[in-house]
Amino acid sequence: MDRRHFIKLTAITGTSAALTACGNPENQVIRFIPEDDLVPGVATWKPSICPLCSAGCGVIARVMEGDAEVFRKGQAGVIRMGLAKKLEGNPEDPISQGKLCARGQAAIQITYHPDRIGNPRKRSGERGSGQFTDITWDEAIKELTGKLNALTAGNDQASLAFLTKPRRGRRLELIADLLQRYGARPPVTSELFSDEVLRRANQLTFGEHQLPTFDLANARYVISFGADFLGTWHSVVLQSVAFGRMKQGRPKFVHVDARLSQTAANADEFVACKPGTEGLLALAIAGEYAVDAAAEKTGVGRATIERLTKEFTTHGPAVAIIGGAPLAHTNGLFQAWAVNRLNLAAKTVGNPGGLTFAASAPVVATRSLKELLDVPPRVLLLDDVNPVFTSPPAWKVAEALRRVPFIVSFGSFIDETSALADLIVPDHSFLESWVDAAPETGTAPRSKYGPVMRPLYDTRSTPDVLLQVAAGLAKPIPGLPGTFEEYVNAERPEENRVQHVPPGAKPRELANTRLTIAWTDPQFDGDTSQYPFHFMPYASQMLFDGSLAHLPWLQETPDPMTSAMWCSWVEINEQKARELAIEQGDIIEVTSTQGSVRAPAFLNPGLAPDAVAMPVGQGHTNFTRYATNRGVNPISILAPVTIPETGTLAWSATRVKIAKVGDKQTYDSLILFGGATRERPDWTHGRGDEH
Amino acid sequence: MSAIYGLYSDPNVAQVAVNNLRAAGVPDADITVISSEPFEHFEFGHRDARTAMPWIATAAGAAGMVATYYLLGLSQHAWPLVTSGMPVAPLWTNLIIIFEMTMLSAIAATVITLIVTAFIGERGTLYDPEVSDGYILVGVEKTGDAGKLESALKIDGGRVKSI
Amino acid sequence: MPFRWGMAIDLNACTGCEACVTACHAENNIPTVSAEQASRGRAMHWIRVERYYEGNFPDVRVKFRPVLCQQCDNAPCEAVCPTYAAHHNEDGLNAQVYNRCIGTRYCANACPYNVRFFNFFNAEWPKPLHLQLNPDVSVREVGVMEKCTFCVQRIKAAKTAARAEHRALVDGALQPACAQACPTSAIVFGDLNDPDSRVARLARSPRGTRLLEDLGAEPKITYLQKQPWHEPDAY
Amino acid sequence: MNRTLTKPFTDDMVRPVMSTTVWFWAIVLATGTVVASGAAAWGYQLWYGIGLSGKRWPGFWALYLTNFVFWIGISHAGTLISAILRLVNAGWRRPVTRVAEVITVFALMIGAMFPIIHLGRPWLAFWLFPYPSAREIWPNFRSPLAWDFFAINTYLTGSVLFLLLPMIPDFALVRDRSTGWRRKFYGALSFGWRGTTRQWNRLESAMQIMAIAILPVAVSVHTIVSFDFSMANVPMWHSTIFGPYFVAGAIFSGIAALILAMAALRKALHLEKYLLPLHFENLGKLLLLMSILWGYFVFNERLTVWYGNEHHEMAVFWATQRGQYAPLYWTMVICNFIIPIALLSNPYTRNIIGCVVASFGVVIGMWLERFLIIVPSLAHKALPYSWGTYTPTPVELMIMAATFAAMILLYALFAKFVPIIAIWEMKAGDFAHAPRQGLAAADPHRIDAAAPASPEAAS
Repeated sequence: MDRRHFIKLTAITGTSAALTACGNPENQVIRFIPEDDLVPGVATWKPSICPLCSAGCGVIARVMEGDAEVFRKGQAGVIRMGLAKKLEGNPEDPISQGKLCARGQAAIQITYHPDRIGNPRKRSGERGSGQFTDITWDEAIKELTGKLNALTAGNDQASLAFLTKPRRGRRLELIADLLQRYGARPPVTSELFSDEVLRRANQLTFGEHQLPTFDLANARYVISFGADFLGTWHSVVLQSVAFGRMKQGRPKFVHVDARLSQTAANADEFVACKPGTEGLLALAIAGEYAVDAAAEKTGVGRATIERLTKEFTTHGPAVAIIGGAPLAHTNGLFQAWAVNRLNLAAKTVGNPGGLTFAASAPVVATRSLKELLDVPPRVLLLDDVNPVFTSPPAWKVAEALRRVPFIVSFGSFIDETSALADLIVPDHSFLESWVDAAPETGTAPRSKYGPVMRPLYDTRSTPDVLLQVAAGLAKPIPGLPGTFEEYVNAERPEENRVQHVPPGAKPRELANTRLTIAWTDPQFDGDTSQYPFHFMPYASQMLFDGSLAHLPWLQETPDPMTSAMWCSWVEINEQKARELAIEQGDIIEVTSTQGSVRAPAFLNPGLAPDAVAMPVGQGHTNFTRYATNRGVNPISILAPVTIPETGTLAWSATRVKIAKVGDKQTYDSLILFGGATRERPDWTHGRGDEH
Repeated sequence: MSAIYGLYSDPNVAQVAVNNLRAAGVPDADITVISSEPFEHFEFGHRDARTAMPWIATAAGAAGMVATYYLLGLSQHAWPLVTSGMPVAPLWTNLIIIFEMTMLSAIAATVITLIVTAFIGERGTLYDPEVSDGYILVGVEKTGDAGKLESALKIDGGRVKSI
Repeated sequence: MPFRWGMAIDLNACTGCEACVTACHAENNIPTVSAEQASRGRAMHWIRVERYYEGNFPDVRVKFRPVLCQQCDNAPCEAVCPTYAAHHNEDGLNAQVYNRCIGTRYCANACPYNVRFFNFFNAEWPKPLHLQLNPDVSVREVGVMEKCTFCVQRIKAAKTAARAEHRALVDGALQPACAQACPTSAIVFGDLNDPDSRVARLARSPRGTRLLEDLGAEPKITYLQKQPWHEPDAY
Repeated sequence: MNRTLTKPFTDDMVRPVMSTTVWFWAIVLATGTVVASGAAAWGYQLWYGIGLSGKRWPGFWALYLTNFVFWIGISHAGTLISAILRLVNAGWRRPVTRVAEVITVFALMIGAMFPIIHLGRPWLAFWLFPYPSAREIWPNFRSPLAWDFFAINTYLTGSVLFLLLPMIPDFALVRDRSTGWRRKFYGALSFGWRGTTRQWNRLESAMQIMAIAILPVAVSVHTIVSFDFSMANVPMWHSTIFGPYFVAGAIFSGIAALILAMAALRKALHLEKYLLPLHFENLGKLLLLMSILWGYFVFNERLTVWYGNEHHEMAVFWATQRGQYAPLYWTMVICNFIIPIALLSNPYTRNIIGCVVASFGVVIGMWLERFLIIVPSLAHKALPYSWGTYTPTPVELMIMAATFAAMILLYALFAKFVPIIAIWEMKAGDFAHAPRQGLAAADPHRIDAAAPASPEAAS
């Protein structure tokens, strides 16, 4: 705590004491009685779970005493209480193993965010105007209960929809249970970078509707097809820890992609492959596809394929990973299936150095966003999701939501979606509430932890609010737990916080080994002649899918590959840009059939010349002071191409054209931390100064 | 009458006046010559030229050098903080400061000597504002035989005044 | 024997994920300076991951290299400071005394690694972000230089605790925030005076190099060079 | 023998002190406004922080330090040149010395302000002074900034005294010609000066000793300023050539500034009779020599870097030669080398106008040189990821403009209160154009009467 502030607080305390003595109960800042038994200056550590992605890393929070201005029963005051100061990986957690990624480090800023919603609010202006008035919790719960009672009265319980993130754990289980018992349909999940197609392929090949876990630590040959497994894909910390162990030996890591991602940057060999054809390369290496044909389709040289095949078969244990862009094509299922074939050919499935599956945790049935959009509900409950931001414009999510008569948001922030809400009933932050997780990785633990600190604001845990509403319904739902805490601890005693689950039975190829998915060419939106560039949006290393753009630490942490901060950018191949007379920082207009965005150019030596890449994350129109009106959102020019089998967005299936619309002298919008991109800049061309 | 003096526009005449005074038995130390410019090319301008000023400056410079050497060392060893792996009192860098302080001491000593010898040490009061128009004043403040002095000063090209 | 804190960074293992950067911000009360200031080159990252491209697509490689204060034995930054704000402490660290800094910024010029950062303005933590501040680390005023301290507050705490309990510091128990966060454990921290510590052993590695070694600053961070993969039977 | 007195000359010199023209007030008002704006800009910067300047990571030194080096360089016009000319007894120096010495004093004062403006916490600038400030810790005498303090302090003290001492007889002249407050004011300033031979002798001795002492100090000052850069292991800073290179550059820019000041005074105070084309021509020759010397140093510096081909230095080299800073670099070469040599090597253009044009170029060129030493090097240190750039902000430019205005303002005020040409030195010089009849050689009592007349007296 900074000293100035401390002094100010002390002054306030003194004043309030004097006021109390004068018998003036209004307008005073009350010093509440300390709630915790903490020794000043001594840190204690409390466990919790990082909520930012589905990896479910166990964290420990450093808690120290501090003076916080808090709200209690509608009254503001100062309280000396335990405050979380820093998050570290929990050494006892099998996922994080004491480590934490950049995003996880910044999760603590959610709790202390200056724009966090601190109390229930009710819409007072036009929908989407952002005008809300504060209400009490009793009013909020009464309002919500009334809406649900109205649905029940009209025998229209199916018109209640719950939209959330796909997070496995007791929280979603409770919500699904409540919905079912109320009579509503299962919860709807929404995620931009969905791996549903990979789960579908694993279902077909191994009978496991899950993401695989990779034993990288024991692998000696890793071939990754576009999977950014060290940056943003799947369980990043777990995979990175294993990668670090693997690197203690002398493994080979090959990355196949059209763009040098942060993971690809760590590869011993980078193989450039035409987008959407990675599966053919995998099949060819597996020996199930003609090398010549694969070479022609993928653009990878014959000699390279043969060498990779030889290396893959001789330098085991080998494992193949697919994720990210290669799955986001219309033929995503083929791609995933083909990589499964390659893993089977490596004979490492279920063995050390190969892939395994976690013991099946109860899977909650969910519905896709598409279903929700097709049949708009009468009452929609939003649980910290932002589909307005993460959906292509053609899906018309905002328009669909505007047709929903009543929307309730549980999120802690106003974003593009929750701005449309009629009622905001803010959740605690993860540090203030009971948390639990059941990640779908490795020795998937079921972990649960109590609150790290007391709430700063007049917020309430969403499951508790739902339980309270359910209890107050005109037609009450019987047999409910009193609180989420009870529900979490009902399964196993409270002391047993981390439950290590042994891996599931060794996955085997299903009996129908003959199952074959036919190759189809990936379909792209946009004509090649008119839209010559393949558009590659990717999950930003820091801002992920944009849901973390409100955290200042992540905004200011440089992107690993570009060193950009606080901005959007368009990546163009360095040599291609020279041909097009585009310089670093020039403003580029990227146009697809759906629209166009403008952002400064970053000349990337590691991008295919016929591709243009953009990070997802910026471009929020309404998402706290740190993210609003910053950069552009590449999703806003994505075509609504979906993967037929899953209905999820094929976000890598859009083609674009580019045009220079301004130079860097006029628009200084590319904010880079680093200078030169090369260690030995080439001065012979008078270049090298990259700014 | 406390003083008698002549005003001359020509330094040659002034020189003659000085010579006359000497011939009249006035000791050199009692002859006052005042001018608005130094006459370094004339004999009368060279009376009092001997000065120990260069030696004083040299001595002060040497004293400053030694003092700075020890003061630097003392202050550096008073709280011996290590920086850049250098010695606590490195001569290489201290030499720079020692040099500057040597020069400053010499300059200060010179100016102090000047003030003491040329201003504080000046006891005479004889002056005539006409000096600023270019006249050279030659006079004697301790008047013994006034007539003898006056005849010595009264030469062609000069005026004699007494106060 | 006094400590001599050092670090080894395995470039084989560093994936450039920037977890260390954010961890450092969280531990050391490093302010975020806003987009406008960041565009004017005022962003502060005590540790940064340098990224260098080599070659052109498709034969393109990238080198990551985390750069933080190298805690040089002959630190060029120290001698040039006129107020001893930068000096060498008894543990061999380049201490930076914020209260004594008057902001000549000379140390940053002298530092060949450019790891020193300057408070161009008073930092702001809009309420209640200030509640996150680490009480063990002072908040810096405008006009003051700052840089990586090897998390000196953690070193102090560990030493105090060890002394109170009459025990020696165990190698590896004490880690700066960057090493603690690093998912691949590429960063190893410890006492170079203890020949059996992990960091001392890594410092002797044939793969070990020091950054800009020829400048003679004697940095205490050893970089274990990245090894290209080759066919095992090539030997 | 009838000899015209020096009265008319003295009157000429004292007149500007006695009467005030409208022009004086116009200049004071104009420059005063700019100085006030600069002060306001500094206040603004003090209040909000040094971040209002354009400095950034890693270019932590930029415009303020450019101006520091520039002004310290300009300060070498006066005392150094004046001392050299005094020691070699160059007669033509006499109307020039005071004009030059004033430049030194004011330029040093302005220059010495910049390190303080530049500080992150200027309110603690006194921690640079040699006293045990905080917790009985003395300043770090290993820091070149501590050396700067001593060097500038010695040079400023020496220069102020060097300027003040010869002013005392002239104050006495003004005292004798004035009444009222002026008589009291100048009477006090003249410390009871009468002009006895003893006083003259002591004054001359003191000036002689000071001239000897101040010469190495002046050289050391700019060498130490160059140490601020060459002590740091920064590409193209860490060079042994920097000491003499900086000193030569300082004298170079100093002479240029002196020519500009003389030309301005000549016009403004109607000193055409005393500041003659001869003076400009002589100084022009000196400027030409320094220009060639400067070119020689630059060639040396560039050649060794280019031949050494060390990649850290080559980055800076190319950035200035053909990169981002090339336009500034080539402007500097034209201003510092091409224009002065073209104008000053030709006797027909080595006139007052030619000298003024060349000097103007040199002042601009030398400012750019300081900028190009500081900024590109810091922007291109050893690790290319940390490369940066620099653009000045309005606050910096305002403060910089204010210092130029302050120089003019201080000069105007000085010329208002003090005779700008050393009257007694002019008289003593037997200078041909001093209004006195009868050649010195004809004086039978001169002790050097047998010696031939000095050439400048003959011209």
